[in-house]
Amino acid sequence: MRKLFAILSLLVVASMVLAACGPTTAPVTEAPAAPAATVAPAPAVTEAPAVATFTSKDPTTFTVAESDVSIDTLDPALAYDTASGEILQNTYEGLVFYDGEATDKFVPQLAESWTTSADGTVWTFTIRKGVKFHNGDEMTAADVAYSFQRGLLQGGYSSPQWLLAEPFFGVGNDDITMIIDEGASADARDTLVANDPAVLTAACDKVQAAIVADDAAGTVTMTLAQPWGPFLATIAQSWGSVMDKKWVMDNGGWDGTCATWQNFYGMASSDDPFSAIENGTGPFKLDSLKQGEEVVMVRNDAYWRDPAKLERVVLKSVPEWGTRFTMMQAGDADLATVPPANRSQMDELVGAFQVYDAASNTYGPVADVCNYDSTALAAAKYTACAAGEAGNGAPFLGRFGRPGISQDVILFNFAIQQPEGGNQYIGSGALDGNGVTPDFFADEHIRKAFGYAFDWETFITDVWKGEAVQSLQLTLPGMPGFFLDTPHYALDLDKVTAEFKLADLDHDGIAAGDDPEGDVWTTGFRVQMAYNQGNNTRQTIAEILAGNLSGINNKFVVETLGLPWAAYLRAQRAKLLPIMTGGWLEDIHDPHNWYQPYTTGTYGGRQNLPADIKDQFKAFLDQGVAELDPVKRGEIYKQANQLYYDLAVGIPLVLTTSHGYSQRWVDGVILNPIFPGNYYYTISKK
Amino acid sequence: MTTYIIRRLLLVPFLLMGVTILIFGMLQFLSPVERSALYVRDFPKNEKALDAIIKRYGLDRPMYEQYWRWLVGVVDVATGERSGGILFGDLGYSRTSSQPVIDLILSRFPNTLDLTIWAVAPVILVGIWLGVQAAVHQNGIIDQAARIFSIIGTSFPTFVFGLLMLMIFYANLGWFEPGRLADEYMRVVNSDAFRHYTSLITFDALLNGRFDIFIDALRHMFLPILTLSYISWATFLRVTRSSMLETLRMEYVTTARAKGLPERDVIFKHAQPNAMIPVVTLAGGSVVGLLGGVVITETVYNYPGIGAAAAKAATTLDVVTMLGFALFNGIILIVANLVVDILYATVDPRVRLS
Amino acid sequence: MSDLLLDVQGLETQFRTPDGIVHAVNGVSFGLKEGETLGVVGESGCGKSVTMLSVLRLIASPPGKVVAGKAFYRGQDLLQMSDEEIRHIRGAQMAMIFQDPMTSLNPVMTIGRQLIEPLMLHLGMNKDQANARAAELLEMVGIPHASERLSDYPHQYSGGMRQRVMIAMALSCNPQILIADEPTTALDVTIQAQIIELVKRLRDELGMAIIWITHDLGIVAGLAQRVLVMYGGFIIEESQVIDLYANPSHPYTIGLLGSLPRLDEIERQRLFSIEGMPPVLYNKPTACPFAPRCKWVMDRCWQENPALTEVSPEHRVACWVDVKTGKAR
Amino acid sequence: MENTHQVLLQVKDLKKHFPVFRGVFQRQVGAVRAVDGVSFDVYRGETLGLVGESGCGKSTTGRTILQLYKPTAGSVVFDGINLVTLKGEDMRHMRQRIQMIFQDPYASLNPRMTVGEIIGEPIMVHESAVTAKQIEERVAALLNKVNLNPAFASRYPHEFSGGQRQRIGIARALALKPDFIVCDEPISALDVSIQAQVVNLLEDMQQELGLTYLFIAHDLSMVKHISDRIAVMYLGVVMELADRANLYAEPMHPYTQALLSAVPIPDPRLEAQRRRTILEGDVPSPVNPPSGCRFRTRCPIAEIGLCDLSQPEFREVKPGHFVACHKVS
Amino acid sequence: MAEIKPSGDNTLLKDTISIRPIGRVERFLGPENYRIVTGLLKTPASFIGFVLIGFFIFIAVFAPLIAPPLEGRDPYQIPRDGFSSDPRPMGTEWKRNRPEMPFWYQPLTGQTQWVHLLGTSEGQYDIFYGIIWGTRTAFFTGLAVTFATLLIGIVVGSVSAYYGGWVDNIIMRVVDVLLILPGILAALILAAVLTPRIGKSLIPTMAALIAFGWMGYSRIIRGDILSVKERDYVMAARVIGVKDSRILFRHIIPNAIFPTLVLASLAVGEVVLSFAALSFLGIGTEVGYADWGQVLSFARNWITSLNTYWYIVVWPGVTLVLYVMGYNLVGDALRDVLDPRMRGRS
Repeated sequence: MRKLFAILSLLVVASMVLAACGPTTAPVTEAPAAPAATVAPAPAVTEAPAVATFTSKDPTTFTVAESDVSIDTLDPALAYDTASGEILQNTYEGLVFYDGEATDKFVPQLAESWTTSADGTVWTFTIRKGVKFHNGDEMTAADVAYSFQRGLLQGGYSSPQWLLAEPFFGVGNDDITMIIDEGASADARDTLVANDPAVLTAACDKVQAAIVADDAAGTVTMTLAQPWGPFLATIAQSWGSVMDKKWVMDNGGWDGTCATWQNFYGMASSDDPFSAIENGTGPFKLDSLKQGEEVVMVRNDAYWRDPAKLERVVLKSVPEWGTRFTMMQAGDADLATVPPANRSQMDELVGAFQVYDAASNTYGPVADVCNYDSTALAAAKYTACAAGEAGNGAPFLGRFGRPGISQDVILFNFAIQQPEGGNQYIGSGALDGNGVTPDFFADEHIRKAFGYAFDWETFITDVWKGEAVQSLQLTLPGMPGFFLDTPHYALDLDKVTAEFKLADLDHDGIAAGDDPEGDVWTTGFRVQMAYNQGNNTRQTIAEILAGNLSGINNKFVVETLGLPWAAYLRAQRAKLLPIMTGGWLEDIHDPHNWYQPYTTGTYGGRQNLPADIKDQFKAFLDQGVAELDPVKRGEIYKQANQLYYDLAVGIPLVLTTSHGYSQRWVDGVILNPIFPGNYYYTISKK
Repeated sequence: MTTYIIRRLLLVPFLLMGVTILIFGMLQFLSPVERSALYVRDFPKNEKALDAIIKRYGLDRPMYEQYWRWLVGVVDVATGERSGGILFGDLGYSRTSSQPVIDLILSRFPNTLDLTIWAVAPVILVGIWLGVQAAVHQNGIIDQAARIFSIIGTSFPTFVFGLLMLMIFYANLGWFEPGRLADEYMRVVNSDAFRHYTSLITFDALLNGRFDIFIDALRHMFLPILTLSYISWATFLRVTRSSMLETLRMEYVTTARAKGLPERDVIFKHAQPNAMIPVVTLAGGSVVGLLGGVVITETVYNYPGIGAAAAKAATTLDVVTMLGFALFNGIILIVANLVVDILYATVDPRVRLS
Repeated sequence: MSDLLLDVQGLETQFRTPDGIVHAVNGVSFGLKEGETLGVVGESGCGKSVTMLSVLRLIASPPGKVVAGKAFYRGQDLLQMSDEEIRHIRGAQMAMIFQDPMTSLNPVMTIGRQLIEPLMLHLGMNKDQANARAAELLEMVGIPHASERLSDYPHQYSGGMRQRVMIAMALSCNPQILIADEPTTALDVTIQAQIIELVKRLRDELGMAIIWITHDLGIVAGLAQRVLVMYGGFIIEESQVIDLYANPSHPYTIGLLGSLPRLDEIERQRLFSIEGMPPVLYNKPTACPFAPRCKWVMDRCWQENPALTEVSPEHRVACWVDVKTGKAR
Repeated sequence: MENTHQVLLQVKDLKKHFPVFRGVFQRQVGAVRAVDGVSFDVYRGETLGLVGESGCGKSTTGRTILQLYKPTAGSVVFDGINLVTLKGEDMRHMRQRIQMIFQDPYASLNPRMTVGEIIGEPIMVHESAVTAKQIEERVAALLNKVNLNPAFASRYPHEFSGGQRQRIGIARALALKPDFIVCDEPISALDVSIQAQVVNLLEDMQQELGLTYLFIAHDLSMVKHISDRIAVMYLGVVMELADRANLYAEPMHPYTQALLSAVPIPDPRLEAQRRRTILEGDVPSPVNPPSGCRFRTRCPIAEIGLCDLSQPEFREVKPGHFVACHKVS
Repeated sequence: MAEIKPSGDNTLLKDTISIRPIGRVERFLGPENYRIVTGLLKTPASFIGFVLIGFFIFIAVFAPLIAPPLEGRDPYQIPRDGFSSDPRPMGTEWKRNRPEMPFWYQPLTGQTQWVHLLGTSEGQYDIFYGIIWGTRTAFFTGLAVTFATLLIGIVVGSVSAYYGGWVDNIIMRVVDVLLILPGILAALILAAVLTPRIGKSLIPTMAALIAFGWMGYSRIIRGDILSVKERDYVMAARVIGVKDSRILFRHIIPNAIFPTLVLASLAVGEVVLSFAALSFLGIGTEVGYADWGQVLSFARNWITSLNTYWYIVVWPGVTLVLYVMGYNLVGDALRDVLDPRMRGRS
């Protein structure tokens, strides 16, 4: 349903320092560089002059070679992909913004300050004065309120607005249509318009009552349906951007009245006038947008703070890795998307590096590279120079070690659908050794057995070359509810055997290990594990599982099957796939953003989770999100973790750590993994 | 001559119709949902909306009906707005590049045209020159070298060749950059000060008197031109060579020699014009080859032409976009072949005067 | 020797083919006097055309090559000349016309352009002069409305007309020698008669020497003063025309004449036929090349290739046998 | 003329027009009137020569008689059967009795078949009962008959010289013991010395097997040599038909006269005395033949107001001597 | 002349045929085809070409001995030693999925350890296996595509030429239409629409190459039949009363088809290049299938780092280039032999 592109973006996880660019590749990060040499890239690891300086040919223009530049929409209310997000983050602004590299601390941006009521439901933001939109209009409190109202009312079910809908309408009410007709007209404007006008007006009134601007006082007051722990995180992203009400109306947008809002509901990019133009308050203005080719942003000289240091930012679409690589070598790109698989080529050319320090939650200082060992993993490849020693002079800066914000989970289908004509993915559909029964994974022991059969170590060393850690739970490090001592699955072939023997797939009350009539342990099974073609990581996940299971019992057959993306998605949506890998890239750094999709939301649905399991998780979610005390929240999510583990609803796999590169002349990059791209305001070049 | 051209022109609509039917036939491999990109931009967000679209655009109707709709589009009774209709230039929506296919093509095509023109020119000039030399000095150094080079060249997969060139001439030597134009010049080209006469940057640069931009554009195009043309010129060489060899055996060449003409005149005045007749026919085929070649070449050199866009559409299975390209290519090639036919008639008086 | 306009001595020409080296011309010597018409007769592959092309150095090389011999034109050896020098001979001093008027004219050039080329080249005319002269020339060879037809292309002319154009072109610079390589073979007999008449008339008017290559003994009889008969790359008989027909002395010549039915024959006679087929020489023959087909063959014929010897005044034959007696000479 | 005057083949008013397409829609705008009303009889055992210049329709006549081209009009009655109306299998069977020898011995033998297969094929397709062995024997006999070594049956045509190939073609034509053979310029592609071999062979076969020939050629002297009677064609119609002696001695049609005078005779003395009638111009296009008499545009005695008005009747001026000319009485 | 009485005996002349000796092969092939064949064998370049092709045939035939497949696994699935994306150099030790050591390895190298002879590619696919088994794929796809296109081409071309008139007109216009789309683009599109329907395998690409590959043959065979149809020996066959069917199959087709066959046999090599191009564009076989195009595509991201990873480009690259070059060398000589007919085809 939502944020489906995240499924595609497993690779993104890999080098996740910034929250990614295109759907299949990793972003690159940047950091200040020590003074060093040569403009022309030195061939590989060669000796370099003792003192070298790295300077760019064109210090005012910043060029990024991305694997693709295609912008879904520039309407902040609707944009939900990282490529659009990157443009929006640099052209529009919201009330608050992330505090540097932190994913959970916020600083004022268009709001000067804010207050929260004691119960945590009423938020009052004082709006910054003297801020101008790119077209010269003054930004007011009314603009702020209008922008949020507009988002909530016209976002639609497939937009990021569900993240705002829940705080304002209550957990589970992830779209305005939920409070109109329980979601019956979700994303279907034709159906929505047919509703009783009174109901429609009432919904709109409710939104307008919840978000009130006081232009005189310069404040905006927001009233939530319940306390909402991660509220600032929710509005800090691009969907919290402030638009110019007058400009929107001039361009054919919603006029702000409750009589007409439904006509703007669930807009498609094609009929949205704001999908390719922008008028934000941000440090950059959109200069030109050539889909699939390049996006150019230029400096906003009338910015309310000091203008940005860069005059121009060019995001180029360079699909071929070899071409991007040569652009980096030639110094024509300041940053480039580097797929994890191709990092070793870049690694050779790293002349300075920086490693994330988990304790301080920041990157350490930049050190020149004096020795490179291609056989080691990640940052261990490099030996920093001793004091006074000259570095190798290689042109790139490498950055390592920060855990990413997305992960893959092995998901089991509790009730595999069997349409007429059968379901090829479960073979015969029976317990005859040549297939599995549709309720195969409804058996908890089977799920656990699969959980114990995965080999994290191989996966991490082979696929990620050490740059990943096992994911112990759905929550990410730094979030409430993240505990290192959480129970988790690990490779244990004995337990696999044991669990298979405990299973009872013929429902005769006798565990398979003791069943004289035969059960899964004796008959075996054959099941297909599909992955989307081209996603080598997922293919490997499936192959590792298949290998280990057949090692236990050669009647256990997991066939790996690459499907074209569309076919994969279709089978997944039709709940045909017995076992799959589901990926998620977080929107906000909060456990709610993980439990919602994996239990009650998208993936829970695709897993056909039984209602009783869903309800148990729903209870945790309701509780957890409304709790403001981080410690208590932590406890709640800890219980959720335990339940997720006990039932083996899914098997979280790994969290990858960051690994990014830039030219050494690039300075001032904020490495925040939750950013949808780079924040160019702080960046400068030598 | 006129009759000949009219006959060729009359054939064009038939060929176009054939191409559209062929392409539409391939569309039938798509599901109605995927075909909806012919008319609507966004993937329908839910099943109901999807059904409505399938019904509205008749995506489940018999093939001939769908074909007709595809040709002329569907007019909304209420608003009178037309969606789809390739006859009206609507080739559907490219979901991979988030814009209508026709816009994508129109924005990319001048770049490809620019590239092809510059690629064809050396192909024809070098190919023909070498071909003549190889024929005149049969089994001489030029002949053998050109032959060996062309055999090795045609045995190389284009992308390997392209990436190798990139490594040598860009990463190591820094001579020729990928892409279209240096950013600073791109800025000039995009500004109002730069007038767009032809949309082809090289020509516009000359017309604007910006020789620096012209040079930069050529610098960016050098490797793509090389890659695109290295197979074609071998073909031209070969055809020119064999045609020239055959011509040189003709009695009128002996006649010319017997008249006492200098060898230069014998070859360039008497033999070559005759030898060019089959070469002209080849030119049409070579445009076909070049347009096919841009798919990989543009991808490798990140050149923003239609080929790169087609390659991207292919890897993401954005079939509507690819079919748009195919149709467009078809039109270009029909025109190219027509031009070649007319050229052929001009070159050969026997065709012209009959 | 000084009275000879063209003096060819010991000419040898070879061709490289996939099957081996073909010895096309094997030491041919002959002379041409000023104003004389010399007929060269032989079957296809006997080397008659190659001889003449070799003299003018028009043999395509490769595969052909003149390996020996001299060809003096007014005392200068054509075979030793520089390319530049021979160019000034070709077209200007010695012109040539070919068998197939269809392929001898450049199809993509107008007749006019082709005609003015030698005029401008050898006579230094400017374009207007050359065009005027070209029209005159066409008129001279009997092409009606000549000036209008200058801008036509060869395919708009008929076969006979094309051959007239060829003749006009060949004669445009008043050459001393016209070499006609089977110029009427591709033409119908009535057209052939026209062309022969034309050539006779022009010969009388312009007084050039002619070398007329043909396989048709009939044409030679009416046109030439002297005849060379070639076989296997050798001249096997050389004679004044009257003498040749009255006293053919080589078995091949006899056979050739005997195998021709005569229009004026009254009673049907069985044709005299030469069995076997003409040779293609991959090796330079050490025996008489005609020996395998010869009905008078004797042992010596297989061992030694006879040289041309005079059997009567101005009549030379290369044969060991005196056919009149059937005995060795 | 010891002919029994038994008519074997009667060609009456035979026409063959090939359509000409022009214009945008390739509509038929006219026709090449290759054969435009030809009538003659061929008597059993004789050789009828059909002579004319290229494009006069003589080969088309031969092929139309054989029904290789479907006649546009007219009838071809062979031994009482009208071939024009014969269909499919009947015609196929009839082919046993009418055979053809082709002009080009290199093109008329399938290069992928052995000589044995080529000669045996007609036997095989017509005589179903015959065994392979029998075919082999008959092929050997036929090869012997045409003076080729029967051992060559397993060889392929390209191993043979032109004259030998023509013999193979003759053997193939004889394989079915036909009554009538159309010889379509069987010697014009051969060298002079070889022509006599083939002509002699044809004559021998005729004597031995009692064959009837329609001998098509452009070489008047050869036609005159081999034929009993000769028909002269011009632009699709027969101008004159007479026996060989008459035609030479008393040619009546001005075209025939011109043709005869154009043929060179290999005798210099004779040639020197001959007076030639040289025809002006070229043969007009068969698409737009001249009105009235086809020959009038080149005829030295044409009379305006007579020859351009009506086509002269082809009439018997003297016994066995037919002429189509207004001026001949 | 009648009085001249010749004396010699010339009966021997009857036994003389042919100016030069003609061998059995020439007799079998006929003059034109013999000229083609000898032309090919006599050119040194094309001889090298034949040697190369022969070498690859050897590899294809003996693939199971040269590179023994993994027990119980599809031999065309390249054995995968781990999952890492970084290629490993030549001589690296096998860790998992180690196939049996081939018989020739120890005697030839003196080593007892079966290693990755040519290194591993991105994803740890063994390059040696990919190349050896890919040879079979190359021949299979090449032969299958060529055979199918040839068959379609011949049938369509013969029908077109034999019936002529409207049939010919329509067929040739269809051919025109198909030729309008650039081959690679058309194949790309068809393969792209087919892939979601039938999955990634050799099939979509082959189907696409077949669908858009036959037109050239049909044009050539049509032209050849039309020209052979006009030859005198066809008329001669009609004169002797041969039935139409026999004329077509005995006289016309055997004489018309040979150049097309030779041409087609050379196209076997080109198919590999098309596969490589389509693999590069992401339309290819399932990951890990022994297909040179794919093995080479594994290298695409590493070509710009050749100093380190040269082996992952060089070995499959050289293999593919040599294979294609084998055909090209022969083809180039063939073009010279067939000259006028070849004009216009690249």
